[in-house]
Amino acid sequence: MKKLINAPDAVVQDALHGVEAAHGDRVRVSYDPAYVVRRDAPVQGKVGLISGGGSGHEPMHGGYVGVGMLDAACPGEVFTSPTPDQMIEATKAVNGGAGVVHVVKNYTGDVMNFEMAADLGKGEGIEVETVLTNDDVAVEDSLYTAGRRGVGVTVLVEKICGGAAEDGRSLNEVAELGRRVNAAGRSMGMALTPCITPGSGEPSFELAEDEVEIGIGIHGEPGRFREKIGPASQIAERLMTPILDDLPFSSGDRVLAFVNGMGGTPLIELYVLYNEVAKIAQQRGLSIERNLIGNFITSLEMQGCSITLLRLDDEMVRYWDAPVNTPGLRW
Amino acid sequence: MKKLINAPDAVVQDALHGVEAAHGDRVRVSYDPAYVVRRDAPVQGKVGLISGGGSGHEPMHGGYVGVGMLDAACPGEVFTSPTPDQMIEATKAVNGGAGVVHVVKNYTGDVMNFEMAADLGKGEGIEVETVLTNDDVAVEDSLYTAGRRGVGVTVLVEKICGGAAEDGRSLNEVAELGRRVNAAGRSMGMALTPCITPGSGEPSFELAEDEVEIGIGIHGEPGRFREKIGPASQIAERLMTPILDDLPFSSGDRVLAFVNGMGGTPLIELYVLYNEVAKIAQQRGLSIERNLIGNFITSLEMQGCSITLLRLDDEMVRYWDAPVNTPGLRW
Amino acid sequence: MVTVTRDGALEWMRRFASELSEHREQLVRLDTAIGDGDHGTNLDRGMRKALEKLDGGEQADPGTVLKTVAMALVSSVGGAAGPLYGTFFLQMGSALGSDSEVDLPRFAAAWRKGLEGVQMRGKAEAGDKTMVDALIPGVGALEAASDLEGGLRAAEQAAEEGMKATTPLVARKGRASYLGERSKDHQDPGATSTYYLFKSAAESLAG
Amino acid sequence: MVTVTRDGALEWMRRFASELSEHREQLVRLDTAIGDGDHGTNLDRGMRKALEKLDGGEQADPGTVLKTVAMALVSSVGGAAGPLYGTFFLQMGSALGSDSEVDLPRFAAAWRKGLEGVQMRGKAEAGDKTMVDALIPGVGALEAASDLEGGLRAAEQAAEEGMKATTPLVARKGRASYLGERSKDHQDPGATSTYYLFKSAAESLAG
Ligand SMILES: Nc1ncnc2c1ncn2[C@@H]1O[C@H](COP(=O)(O)OP(=O)(O)O)[C@@H](O)[C@H]1O
Ligand SMILES: Nc1ncnc2c1ncn2[C@@H]1O[C@H](COP(=O)(O)OP(=O)(O)O)[C@@H](O)[C@H]1O
Ligand SMILES: [Mg+2]
Ligand SMILES: [Mg+2]
Ligand SMILES: [Mg+2]
Ligand SMILES: [Mg+2]
Repeated sequence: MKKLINAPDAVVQDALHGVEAAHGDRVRVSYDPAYVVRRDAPVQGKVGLISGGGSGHEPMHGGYVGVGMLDAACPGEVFTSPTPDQMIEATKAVNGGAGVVHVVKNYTGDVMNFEMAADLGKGEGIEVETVLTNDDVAVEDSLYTAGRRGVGVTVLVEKICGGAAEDGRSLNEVAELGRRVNAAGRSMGMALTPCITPGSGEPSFELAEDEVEIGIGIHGEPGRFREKIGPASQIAERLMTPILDDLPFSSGDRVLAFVNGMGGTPLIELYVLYNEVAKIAQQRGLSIERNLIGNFITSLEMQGCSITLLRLDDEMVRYWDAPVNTPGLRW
Repeated sequence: MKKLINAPDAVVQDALHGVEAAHGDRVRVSYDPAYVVRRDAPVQGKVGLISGGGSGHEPMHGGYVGVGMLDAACPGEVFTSPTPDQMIEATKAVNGGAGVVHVVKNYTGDVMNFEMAADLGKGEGIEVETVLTNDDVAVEDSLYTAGRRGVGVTVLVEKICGGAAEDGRSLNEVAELGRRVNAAGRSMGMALTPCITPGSGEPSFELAEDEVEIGIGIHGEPGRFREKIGPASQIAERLMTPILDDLPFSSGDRVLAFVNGMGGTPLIELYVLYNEVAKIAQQRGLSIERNLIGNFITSLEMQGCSITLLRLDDEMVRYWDAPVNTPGLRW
Repeated sequence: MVTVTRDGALEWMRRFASELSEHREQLVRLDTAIGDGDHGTNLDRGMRKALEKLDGGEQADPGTVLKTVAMALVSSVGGAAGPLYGTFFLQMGSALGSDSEVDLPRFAAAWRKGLEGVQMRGKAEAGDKTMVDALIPGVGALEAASDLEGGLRAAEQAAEEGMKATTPLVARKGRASYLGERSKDHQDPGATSTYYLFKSAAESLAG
Repeated sequence: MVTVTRDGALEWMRRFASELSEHREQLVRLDTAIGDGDHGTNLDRGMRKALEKLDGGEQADPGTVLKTVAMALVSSVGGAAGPLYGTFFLQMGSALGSDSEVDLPRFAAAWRKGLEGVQMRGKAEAGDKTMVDALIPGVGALEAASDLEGGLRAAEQAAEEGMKATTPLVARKGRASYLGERSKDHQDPGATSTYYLFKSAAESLAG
């Protein structure tokens, strides 16, 4: 394992110090419990928006703290959901009296830790609403399992809810909008290579020199199946078909197309892939009205990508376009 | 070689199609000769700013085309400088009557191709000034060699000159400012892993499981020396010391600190490194007034980083802060 | 030993911590195969924190020992294991009240409360390929026993069997469930750490 | 053959293209060691384009053949090799004017002009570990010769020796110069492709 770190168990703390050193004009960092919070938090009268999850998916979530997006983010250890005390303290730190929305990716650990935090948050008189993201079509959706994973759509929920919160929308409105975004979004990912967590020092899985893993999660969890690598056009097809069929998306839909890198894939390849995605969208009669291309929800140095499609409505477009000023997303 | 591409010799063209599909609202793409140009080019009365270089360093340069930065970018094949006809056509496309600045990284190929283009450009009555970047302290600076490579400072030159051009500054002013930025900037990089160009299919070099290469270029050119990997603090020291000693930077200097990922290094590691950079800067009495952290001048999927320090003056700060709206850099 | 005392509970937690530290790599490996590879690291970190907390204060009784561990785990482990083990120790510790000596029936009943807490929190049933598959037989064996020592040894063995029996199962809860059929033929990491919980109990309390 | 004709020049360029295509991997490998690994790919691409251009039109004379190749290389190769080979063929082609048959002295003089163009463009001297190190001895041999066939064979051999002699050198120009002392013990890719230029000339024109 070769990494630009000081020690495996210091990665998250050291990176937080880096965030504070770099972005101290926009955010404050609490170390114990660990969270990153908008410098001007709590914003009185504004719904607070927080998220959290394991580290290693940067810029998500810490990079999305700032005006127009998250009020706070709680980083767990690498690939490990954060703990309730982080969420509770972050919730208090961003509560401007209008309640707080928790954006939670659907993983057993995240859900349970946020549940414990939400229970306790309510106890302190802060109204909390939870928006659960579960957009990964690679995983079968069943009542008898942990259900689908929350992946790419999480970034879109955070941006759009952030815009709505900044616009003064109420707790329920922000939460409802977040749920609508999640319900209208679908994702799927793939990997060319595994990643190595600093804690384990071992690759999350093994792939042959000519194999790819389709349906991968963002924690190096194995995917749906493996196959020999094909051209980008085939990979786009593999990811787009399940996404399109699932919602389903239909001709005439206005969509946001999000081509995400897993961290170790060069941007030039993401543009090659985006071109294939745009072709397929056109064949299906979809109109791509917004797009996002780059490394936004990553899996350390994994090479690979994910595609997220979101069926847009006017309100989503409005809050997607609203100004945002965070280290990871800005316009 | 596993890549998200259709065919090795189609990468650049396919990616350009992706850029057009994604950013057609902001840029136009010419395919033969290949260049990316601001949608509203030429801007009458504004100095045109163009750059170019091999592909594989994305978002540089194509991702920096837009208001407040480049007017056009000429992508070569992967790691291969573009050709004079690209530069000539791009120069014509951005000439708003106030002349055109070529930002050129100091590589033999880039310099010679731009030279040929500049000769021809002048022939057509367009005034061209060239700003050469050569900030890489890993390479010995000597009259008897090709001199230093242009690396990280190129991004800063493009942003700052872009701001100045947008502000209506003259050809000579923009070029002079660019040269001043280059003269006040120093960089050095390192790699944890090599990269593989689509054309060669082979790693650019071999490194043992516990080795790093210090002083690497952005084309996988071998660096100054190899050593066993140490903690991030040591790596920061290895890169910062030659940078600081070279200009030299001295106590009281106001600087912009740019921690750049080579493409395959997770953002969390860049923040760990930034924290070490900030510590060293503080020990040396430097005041980091601006920073940039992320993958901005890359080497395909190489794992590694580079550090660039720029000694700031008021004019640089002003144009650094000026609005920019490009796919790769925006505020 | 026919009862569990404060010192016994402390010894149990120390043993549990050292089992986890010793088998950290194993747990990481098991979790890498069907999860995200952090189970060993997380529990090891959590139990170190728990020991720090225990060393940093005085606990009056076994229940307080377990509740202290619970709070340390909840605020340092994260992931699925944090809330699950946290809830387990919290419920178990609460069930013990402030008794300074705990006999077998009361001890077994407290384990049962812990198990119920885990199921309340995680909604897993027997056969879902989780730590519950080691807990259910282990707690059952303890409840069926007539003396503490024998009960603990029987529980350890039952938990070990429960752990091994997770191997052929298809996961229906937690991260391994994303794998569907591909989760087969791997032993569940959580059931494995739970086996070490029983093992360390037997080794420290059945002396 | 005692003169170079239009057809001879065409044949030379076809041979040069096929040498590059055949040795593409070798040139990539050499350039990977001390450069960025694109020399073979770039020249191969460039000469394919050049052949397309040649096939797509009629060239009246050897000079036009070379100038056509020059323009194709300049606008398709990029890197250092594009302008250098482009300038070489442009200068050489210009020196040939519109002669339809070129004898040895005139041919050698044109090579000299090409070499001068390369040095004007790239500022490399003998011993800088570049293509110039194959060009100088090759052109010298041609100039010293008394018949075309013998001259071409001597030039091929001299270029090969020049190419091999780059191995121990420390590069002072181009990308390899960044390596300093570490550029030693590697044969220069540009000198190697230039050797193929002489080789293909000998094989096509010294028939
Ligand atoms: N819903 C659940 N109920 C009970 N146990 C569960 C549940 N989900 C997961 N587990 C247990 O947690 C273990 C994984 O723990 P850990 O790796 O720490 O969490 P994470 O999956 O968040 O990384 C699994 O092996 C399983 O035994
Ligand atoms: N200044 C120069 N003068 C002459 N030849 C040069 C010069 N710089 C580089 N070369 C030649 O170019 C070759 C490299 O070409 P190529 O790989 O195509 O270019 P690049 O270095 O831009 O990738 C070197 O091996 C050397 O022979
Ligand atoms: Mg985890
Ligand atoms: Mg090159
Ligand atoms: Mg896990
Ligand atoms: Mg080269």
